[in-house]
Amino acid sequence: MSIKAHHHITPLKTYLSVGVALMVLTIITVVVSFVHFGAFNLIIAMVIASIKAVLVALFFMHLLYDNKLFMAIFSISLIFVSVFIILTMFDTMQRDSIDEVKAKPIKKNAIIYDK
Amino acid sequence: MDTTGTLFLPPANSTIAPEVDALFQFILVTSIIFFLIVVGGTAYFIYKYRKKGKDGFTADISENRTLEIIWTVIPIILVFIIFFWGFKTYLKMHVPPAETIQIKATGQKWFWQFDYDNGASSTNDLVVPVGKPVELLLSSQDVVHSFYVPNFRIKMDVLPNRYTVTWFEAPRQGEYDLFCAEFCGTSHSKMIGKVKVVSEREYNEWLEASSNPGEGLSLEEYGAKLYQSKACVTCHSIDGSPNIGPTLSGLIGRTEQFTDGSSLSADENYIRESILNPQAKVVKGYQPVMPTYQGILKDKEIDALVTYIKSLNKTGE
Amino acid sequence: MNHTETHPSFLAHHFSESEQQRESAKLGMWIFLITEVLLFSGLFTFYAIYRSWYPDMFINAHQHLNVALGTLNTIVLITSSLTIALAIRSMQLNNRRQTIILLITTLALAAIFLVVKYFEYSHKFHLGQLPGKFYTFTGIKGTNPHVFFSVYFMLTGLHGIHVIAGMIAIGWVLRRTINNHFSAEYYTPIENAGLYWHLVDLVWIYLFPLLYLIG
Amino acid sequence: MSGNKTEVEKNYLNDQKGIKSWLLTLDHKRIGILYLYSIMFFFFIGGMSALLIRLELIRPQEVIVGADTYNQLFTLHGAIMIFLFIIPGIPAILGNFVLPLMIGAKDVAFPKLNLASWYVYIFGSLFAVYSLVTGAVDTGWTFYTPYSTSTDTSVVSMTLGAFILGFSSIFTGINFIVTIHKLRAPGMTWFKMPLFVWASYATAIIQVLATPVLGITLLLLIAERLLGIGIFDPAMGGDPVLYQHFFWFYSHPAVYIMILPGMGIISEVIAVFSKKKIFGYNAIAFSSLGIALVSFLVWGHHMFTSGQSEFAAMIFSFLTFLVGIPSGIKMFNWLATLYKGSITFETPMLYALSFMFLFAIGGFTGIMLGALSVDVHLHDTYFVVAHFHYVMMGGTVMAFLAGLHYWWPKIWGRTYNEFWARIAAFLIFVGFNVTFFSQFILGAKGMPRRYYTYLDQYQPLHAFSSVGAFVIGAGFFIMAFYLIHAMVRGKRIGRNPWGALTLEWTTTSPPSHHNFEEIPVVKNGPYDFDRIRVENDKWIYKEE
Repeated sequence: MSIKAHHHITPLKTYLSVGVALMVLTIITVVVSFVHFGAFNLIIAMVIASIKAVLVALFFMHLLYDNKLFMAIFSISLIFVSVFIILTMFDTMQRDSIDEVKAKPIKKNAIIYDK
Repeated sequence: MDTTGTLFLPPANSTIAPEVDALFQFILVTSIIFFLIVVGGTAYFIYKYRKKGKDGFTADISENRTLEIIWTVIPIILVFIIFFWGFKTYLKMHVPPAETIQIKATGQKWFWQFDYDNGASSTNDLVVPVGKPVELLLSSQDVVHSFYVPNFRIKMDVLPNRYTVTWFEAPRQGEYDLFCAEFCGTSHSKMIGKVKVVSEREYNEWLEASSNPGEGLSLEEYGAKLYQSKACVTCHSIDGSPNIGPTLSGLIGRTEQFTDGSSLSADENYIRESILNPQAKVVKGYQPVMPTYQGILKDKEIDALVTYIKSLNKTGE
Repeated sequence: MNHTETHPSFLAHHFSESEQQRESAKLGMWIFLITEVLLFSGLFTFYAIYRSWYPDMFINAHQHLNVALGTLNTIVLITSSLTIALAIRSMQLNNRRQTIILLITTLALAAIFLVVKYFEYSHKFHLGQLPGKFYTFTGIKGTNPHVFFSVYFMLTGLHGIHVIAGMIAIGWVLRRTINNHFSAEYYTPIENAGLYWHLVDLVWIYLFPLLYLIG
Repeated sequence: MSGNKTEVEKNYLNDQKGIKSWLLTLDHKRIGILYLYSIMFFFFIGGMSALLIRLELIRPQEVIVGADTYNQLFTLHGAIMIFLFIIPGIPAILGNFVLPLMIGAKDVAFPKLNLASWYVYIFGSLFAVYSLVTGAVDTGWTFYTPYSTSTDTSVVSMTLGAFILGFSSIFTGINFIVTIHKLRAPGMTWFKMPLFVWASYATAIIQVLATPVLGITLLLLIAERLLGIGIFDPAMGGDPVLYQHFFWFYSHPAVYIMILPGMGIISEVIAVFSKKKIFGYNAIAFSSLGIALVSFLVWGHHMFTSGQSEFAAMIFSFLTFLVGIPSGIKMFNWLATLYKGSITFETPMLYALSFMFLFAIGGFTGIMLGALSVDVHLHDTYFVVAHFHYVMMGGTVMAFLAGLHYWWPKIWGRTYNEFWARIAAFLIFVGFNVTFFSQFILGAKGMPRRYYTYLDQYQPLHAFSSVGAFVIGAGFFIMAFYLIHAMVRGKRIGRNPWGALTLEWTTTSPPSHHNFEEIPVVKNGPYDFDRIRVENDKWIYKEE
């Protein structure tokens, strides 16, 4: 039983290419943010961020090579984060579905702006 | 008023209540049947299969597909029925009919304030006509309260800085308890009012009288009435005993020590300030919990209250 | 190779072999990481909901963040992620000296990140762009701009605390590397510190566009 | 048998002496005992406050305390029972002690983390105690905003305490998941694990996934109080309903943190005292996991009247009914396990049967509360109070007591007085029903919860309920007495007094420091009573 069989050693080239890819993606997302696409800005930024996150997770965090259980665990956590956000937004985005008056605050601004 | 009611539920006195009760009874009966199956089964088995004689091997029964499917599918069907039934009525509760009488209800520590379209207002007593749908526009001045009338089976949280809506139609005249159902502090349990369901004629008379409530009364009498109806009585006694707030008996001329260290001999201006801006001077030994009455009391009403409080000095001596 | 009979010094009594111990430690670390993800989820929910309620205010307010410094910090953090990944690789190849250098580089990059953050913060403090009731800035249009700065400071503040925690963890494994506790056979603590550091990076990868780029 | 002079084998209790050997121990069994003492201390405090509450409510007017003190008392009762007793209770005491034994491990995966979790627990509880000393919190254990952001009681230290306690819970969860994944004895496949282990596994998943959200919620609440960040406080532009979402995202799954390990214990006890193979092992195991996952999707059913959108209410009601199904399946499985068994009625079994009775009622009333229209009437009344006491106390506490009596001989090597144990079980069962069944009626009649005074029409049922509370109190008093007696003077017992087949009974009572003389190799299922029976610690196989 050799240790090397168990512990994957990623080639230096892989690490460096991932690092370069991350840098390039960072610059792309900054540049794109100055172009006005409306709602698409959010989507583009999130897609690029997710690509970066996947690169970090797969290569730097070794999810690609390690026990697949770790990948499952990590994915589950992301699923629950989206459950949290989406189910809460079923409320916050739908409050006017029956009666407009229920959706908005009575007084828009907080008390600190009263002066 | 106490027409029906069961072992569990109080008498139903709104148009929506029978629907709620029907589902309640349906779940109750279904539950009792299932409960009898489970507990009866348990009782029968533990009697029949209690240990007799020496330890032996027991039967190899570890699965029964059919049985397992049956006791999964039947409950699923039942809960789906319950879900749809409950949702149907819930929607009804949340969608007021087209023509309603609209009343603004405001929750505040620790009383309810009701404002009618014609300028009439009342505290803790919600007066409504029989047989007419009434829509309440709820909001709170401070923390979360909850508007709850058990006989109507309605409950809706009352939120600060947001409106919520509920409605009901009472088919019978009578007086029904109104509770605050969301914990709101020291006197949460005293935040109790009444819903008075009266005939159309009485309702109109009441509206008329309440839009001009001081009529025909001396200032002092009017003040005494306001002391009760505006819920001063919840926190301030007139017999000298301390309550949540200081007593009003002998207040004029009394030297009050405040939490900021200052002191002052109480006069009319002090009383007026304490009503409109209660946190400005808080008497030592009491919590700063009084809500402001700014916008709730008109000038004349404040005058009446001040006159009434002054009158307490005379009787006190 | 026979682990079980020699029973190396790093192997705790209740494990039967080192591979079992390593896998356990990493599994534990991964589970800990998901608790961190869910800890941040509350703040992301905060962000998502208030952004959906006041989109204009968020867009107006985010223009007051410094994109250049944000980009710099992103690059610093990504580089530090790379260096710690390389540090683990060096240890796998039994190159202790290189590991030490790379860990120190990581620490230095983390410190740079915090210094940049400090300048950003002090600038905002100066302008009164503070969270909640301390907000005194007046130049932002829209409803309740103080909420944007609440989100900003809560997210970057919690992230900053994680950066500091990560530095402590890296410092600790650095000390142990210097004291010759690790080898190509046993380096799990460096791996775990690395995993933690990558998570800090992951959170920032989302924070950066959400706060600096699209408000 | 106090005069028993026979040589006692070395065990985890006597192999090291002195207070330091306890405070620095890494032995999961000793940590379990540390938890036992500290959690029982808080259970006592919580129980006493419950008695004070019931005493106050015996009449509509003031009896012993004022309104503010009453509000602090029910907050104290709720917060202590939830955060300091029932959430850590079964996992940290019984789970810590028996889980490694049940899977044939020498210890949990991270013994230091395990000890740390106890210290974190103590540290967090100090904050809670500190908030009591400095003007107890009066918000209710739910800390709803904006009341909690505006009241002048020490909300910050209490929430900080709960925040810290969350870490204790997370540490235990991480430890259990890794232990179950990596430290099972040879031959112990996933489907040869005892059901208590399955339940603990499902519980640990919830602990790990949900508790951090409580952490961030409480941090945001503290930030709202200190900085006015404007997320929950409407005066600062926040939304109080959002707080409720955040809070219940943790606290609904948390009720399954409380009940799932209890269900695990019931599965063990019912099988062992029926000497019968458990019916539907897979169904019970998978329903635990199913409950764990679906429990995250239903939190909004605490908020049907909160002013959340009707759309969200519909989704949450629908999902709520889904989570009811697996619990129902378990009930039927336990019932089927009894069929053709050879049933005996020692104390653990009495509690398990009480559990089935009470949990059924708790479950059915849960269906009522899940139905949208009915919930509008019942929400925030005593009906809810009764419901969750039937589930939490009738369910979890009964299961905890079943487990405590079941493993007590293993923990101490000595057993308790069966006669007094049965008396106590009887008193608790009867007292419980007197106390809480009357509250179902009170609530359905419209009595709101958290009321210090109440209208006269509710008085008879309140008084009835209060009497029951003191009967429960008497039962626990007797129990404390005979259990403590059993620790020091109880009758010594052998390895396997109940004739169970799970691994913890194959080692000595109490177990040695390393749990087993040698790591067992598992060949049988944990409930193979159809082919194995135990006589005087000897296993007899049908085939032989």
